[in-house]
Amino acid sequence: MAKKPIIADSSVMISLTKVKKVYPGGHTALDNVNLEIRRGEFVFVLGHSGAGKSTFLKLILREEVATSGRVVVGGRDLSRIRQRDIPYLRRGLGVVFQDFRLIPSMTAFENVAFAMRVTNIAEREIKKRVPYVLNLVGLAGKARNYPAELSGGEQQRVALARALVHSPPIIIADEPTGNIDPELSVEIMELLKAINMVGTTVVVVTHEHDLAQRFSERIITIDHGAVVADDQTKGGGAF
Amino acid sequence: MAKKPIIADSSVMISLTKVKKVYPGGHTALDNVNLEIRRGEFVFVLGHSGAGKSTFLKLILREEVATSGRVVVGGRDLSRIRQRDIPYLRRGLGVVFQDFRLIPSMTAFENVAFAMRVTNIAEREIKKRVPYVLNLVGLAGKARNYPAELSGGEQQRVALARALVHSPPIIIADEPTGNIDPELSVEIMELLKAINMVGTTVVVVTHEHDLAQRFSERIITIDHGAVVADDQTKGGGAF
Amino acid sequence: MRLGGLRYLIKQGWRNMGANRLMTFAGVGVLTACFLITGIAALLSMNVGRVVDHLASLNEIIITVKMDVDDAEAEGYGVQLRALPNVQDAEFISKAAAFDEVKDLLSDYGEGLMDGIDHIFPAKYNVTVQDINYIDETDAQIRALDWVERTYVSNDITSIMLTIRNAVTYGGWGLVIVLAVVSVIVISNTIRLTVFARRREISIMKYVGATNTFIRLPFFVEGMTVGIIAGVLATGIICGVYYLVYEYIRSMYNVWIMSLMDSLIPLGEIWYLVAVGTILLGMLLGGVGTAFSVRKHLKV
Amino acid sequence: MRLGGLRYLIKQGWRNMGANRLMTFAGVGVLTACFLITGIAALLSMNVGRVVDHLASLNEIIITVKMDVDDAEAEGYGVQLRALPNVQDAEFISKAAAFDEVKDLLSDYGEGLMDGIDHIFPAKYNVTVQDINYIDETDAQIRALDWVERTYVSNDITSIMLTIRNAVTYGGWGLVIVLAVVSVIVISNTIRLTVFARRREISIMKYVGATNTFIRLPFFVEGMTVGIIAGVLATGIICGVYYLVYEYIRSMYNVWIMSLMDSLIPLGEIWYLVAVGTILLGMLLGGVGTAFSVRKHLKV
Ligand SMILES: Nc1ncnc2c1ncn2[C@@H]1O[C@H](COP(=O)(O)OP(=O)(O)OP(=O)(O)O)[C@@H](O)[C@H]1O
Ligand SMILES: Nc1ncnc2c1ncn2[C@@H]1O[C@H](COP(=O)(O)OP(=O)(O)OP(=O)(O)O)[C@@H](O)[C@H]1O
Ligand SMILES: [Mg+2]
Ligand SMILES: [Mg+2]
Repeated sequence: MAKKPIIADSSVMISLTKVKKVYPGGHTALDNVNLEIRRGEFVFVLGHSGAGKSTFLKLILREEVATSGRVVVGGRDLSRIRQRDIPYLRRGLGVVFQDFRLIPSMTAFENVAFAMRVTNIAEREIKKRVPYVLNLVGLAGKARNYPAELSGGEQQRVALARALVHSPPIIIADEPTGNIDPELSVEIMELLKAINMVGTTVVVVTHEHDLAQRFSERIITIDHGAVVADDQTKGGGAF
Repeated sequence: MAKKPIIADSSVMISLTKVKKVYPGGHTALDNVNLEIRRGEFVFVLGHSGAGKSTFLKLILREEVATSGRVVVGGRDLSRIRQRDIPYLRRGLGVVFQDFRLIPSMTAFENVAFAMRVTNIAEREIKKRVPYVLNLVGLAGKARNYPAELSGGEQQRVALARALVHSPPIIIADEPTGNIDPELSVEIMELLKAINMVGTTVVVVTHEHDLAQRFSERIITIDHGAVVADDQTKGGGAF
Repeated sequence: MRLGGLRYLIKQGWRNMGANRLMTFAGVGVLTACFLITGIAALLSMNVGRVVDHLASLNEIIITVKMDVDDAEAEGYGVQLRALPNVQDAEFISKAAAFDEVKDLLSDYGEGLMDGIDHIFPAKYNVTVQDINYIDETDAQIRALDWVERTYVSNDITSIMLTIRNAVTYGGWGLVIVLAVVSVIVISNTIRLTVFARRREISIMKYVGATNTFIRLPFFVEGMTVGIIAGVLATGIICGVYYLVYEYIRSMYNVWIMSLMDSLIPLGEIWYLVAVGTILLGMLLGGVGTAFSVRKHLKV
Repeated sequence: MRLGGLRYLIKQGWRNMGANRLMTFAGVGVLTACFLITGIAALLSMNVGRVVDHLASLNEIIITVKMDVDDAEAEGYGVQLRALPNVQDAEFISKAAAFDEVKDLLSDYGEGLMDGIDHIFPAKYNVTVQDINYIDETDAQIRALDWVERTYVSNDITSIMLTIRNAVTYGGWGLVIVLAVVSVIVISNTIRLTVFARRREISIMKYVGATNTFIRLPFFVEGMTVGIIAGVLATGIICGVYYLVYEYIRSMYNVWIMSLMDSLIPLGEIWYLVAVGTILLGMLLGGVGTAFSVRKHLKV
């Protein structure tokens, strides 16, 4: 029963070809986007508010479907994927959502554990792994609190813990430091960098130029729905 | 019927005396906080994630009640305020919430207009004022979109527009630039500064030191529930 | 509050109904269903009560007049009977007519059986009463009259009728009350759920400085509109079904049915009761119920 | 799916019931109410049906035996009658007994009236039938027998009974079906609302990679548990009320009532029907209904 995640171990993890996204209502959020992200890359996506950064991530997650063009994740063409295979696709993607998307009726622990439970991992394993990850993001003491009882930054870190917990091959984070102070932001980025070092592909959306400059090997800039810059081998100087 | 906002035109707008806030569950979010914010000040509140910044704002809004100590806003002791006077208190406070708090069933326009409607302003006035404010925050084209159809930064700016719309004597903003790129952040802060110039008291919670340094005359730093620094006449050099 | 503000709040209520179509639909559905159940039960109960009352009123006290009173004199005593408080009607049967009755009864047993015995049959009165509950008292009053030989009350039939009448009255209306209570529970649960699903919206309004009245009024308008729609729907369905059943019974052409028809209540006499009842109740339950259950989410 | 995972999902379903107390309460309340309404209507309908059947079965064909057949011979013909397909029972009344009957009937009219005419009364049979619908056919078969003088069927009573029986059968069960349909509408509306209030939670689960089954199972468990609780509650209340009413009727000590008691269905015969019916239906409606209405929120 325990199906393998759908992400194949290909060298190109994410590829967009001539992708266009027009929302119902007529707003064109992305237009003619061509992009390839390879296994093990650490990519920052920068752009103004409303540029289409979250839309880009939503397409990868199959939360939205491209109006035209091809989106391929882990070797899978998302315009052809069957409805019932989508959960398995998403298990291969650890995602920090911009609006956190924590389940309000579950504690921080349960919210993180839930992501492991869906992949059918033994309870013993969960009991060990979840506290470890919560500790990594500095929330050891908040495991039993509900989202409504956490500060904005704490909620964001629960979301991050959830994305990290089952060590997915790809991690996608939408403004993971938007509610966190600079010291903590650096810590979190160093954590992502370390995870990247062992082979995980990381895509981070942010508007903090400084962070991007400091940690990234590649910065993709989106403006008005188009990729306007894609700078390889920039930065990376922190290590 | 149209009751005046409760905020009196006193010279001390916000004052906290020996304030302590312990959440049910036992976490002490604020302890022995003493603070005075005078009319026309522009104050930044800095602090780590979970330090108690949002709790401080929630006390001023009477969203939470102090466990002990006195919170006085516009001359009103909030531990003594009657339940039915709370709405009138809140009308005197323009608030940008960290989690935006937009009404999902209303368009951007309606969300902003709603804050005017509660104070019983004529429809003609609303039709003029709301588009003007939406334009100020750069959302002229998104008036008819629902929150679910807006990007994170756009939602944040709708929340800001709502706080500004009825020109309240006090504006309180919790991470108003958390989802916004640096250029737009500076624009927004300049907008707040301009509003401050005409006499409005502004309190901004942020974790962006740079912004605080650049725009503020006073930076209050909270750490682990206590005020650890309160630097007057610092910065302000942008003007 | 300014008139424009009020107009805005009412419009807002209606707009919400469109925005929360599932809840509007659920509310109308549940309210209509409950009105249907209770309304049909009440109408059924009223009609059965009337029919049983009618049947019970057929129950008679049979009086035998003393043999020495002649027909003319006996017929005159009818005035005395009709003057008694609980007497509905008193039908006189002369000696000759009484004889014919018995003769008819025994006709199966052959002709000539009754020849020469016509003088032995006394005159009779068949008395119907207004309220069968007091038939025993009326019987006693009649027996006290000096020209009365004896009286017969069919106790079996009386008690059957009384039992059925009481069963219908208590049982029927008891059922209506139970159904009404159940309906109110179901309706208030539904309202609480629809409000619950919008609790966040309500609390946000409070944080922006809306007063309780301001938040509640659109909910009140919405609830009242849902109530009125449900009331109109229920009235339509109830009256339609009632009319069809009534016409069906009438079409059955049967002596017994024909006599029943008089006790069945025609649609013309009750449709406005149903309409006023359900629509008023709909407005009340929907409007007040909704505004009331908003309250617990207002304490922020 | 691993057993541990299954156990987790079941536990999760129960935990949700605690976390969403308002919805659990609403669900149990609505389901119970609907079961009560439908259950009581069904039991009422069954009992009235049985009573009317019983009363109808009292309806007789009265046979007069030809005068030239003597009592001994006439009594022998009972075998023929009882052999007829629709005949339930045939009670023989000898010539002497028939005479006594008439004498009793006329006793009011004075003594001595009947002296010397005992020889003119024929022997009789009172025949009860199994199915009143075919009483006319049975009557014709009896009239064809050569020792039969004539037969009487009280057509009025027959048609009354048939009308009541049909009214009860069609009307009663029609009502039950209508109530059942209404209940299902109310229940499914309630379920859709409770699921609707948690749509965000459901969609978040999908974004984290949960399969539809994984999300649905706790809802299924929750719905089924709510259904079972409602079924048990409804069974308890229905049986309790039924027992009280049954005992109350029995306590009324009345000849007519006593004969009725035989047709009323005692609690012992139906409680398990009620229990199995409501609890199974509860599980089905609650479990399947909930899991089903989760579906439309799963398409993300
Ligand atoms: N309702 C609550 N119940 C229990 N604990 C709470 C509640 N609300 C906040 N807390 C705790 O109080 C502390 C202060 O929270 P607060 O929201 O004030 O932090 P903050 O300074 O705004 O942080 P951030 O920058 O991350 O938003 C946190 O540790 C949080 O977990
Ligand atoms: N469901 C939707 N319907 C209509 N328009 C939408 C929808 N979602 C997003 N948009 C629009 O598409 C544009 C891009 O949105 P997106 O969320 O990708 O921006 P973003 O780059 O993530 O911005 P931010 O940094 O503010 O989060 C925005 O102008 C937004 O208003
Ligand atoms: Mg975004
Ligand atoms: Mg905060």
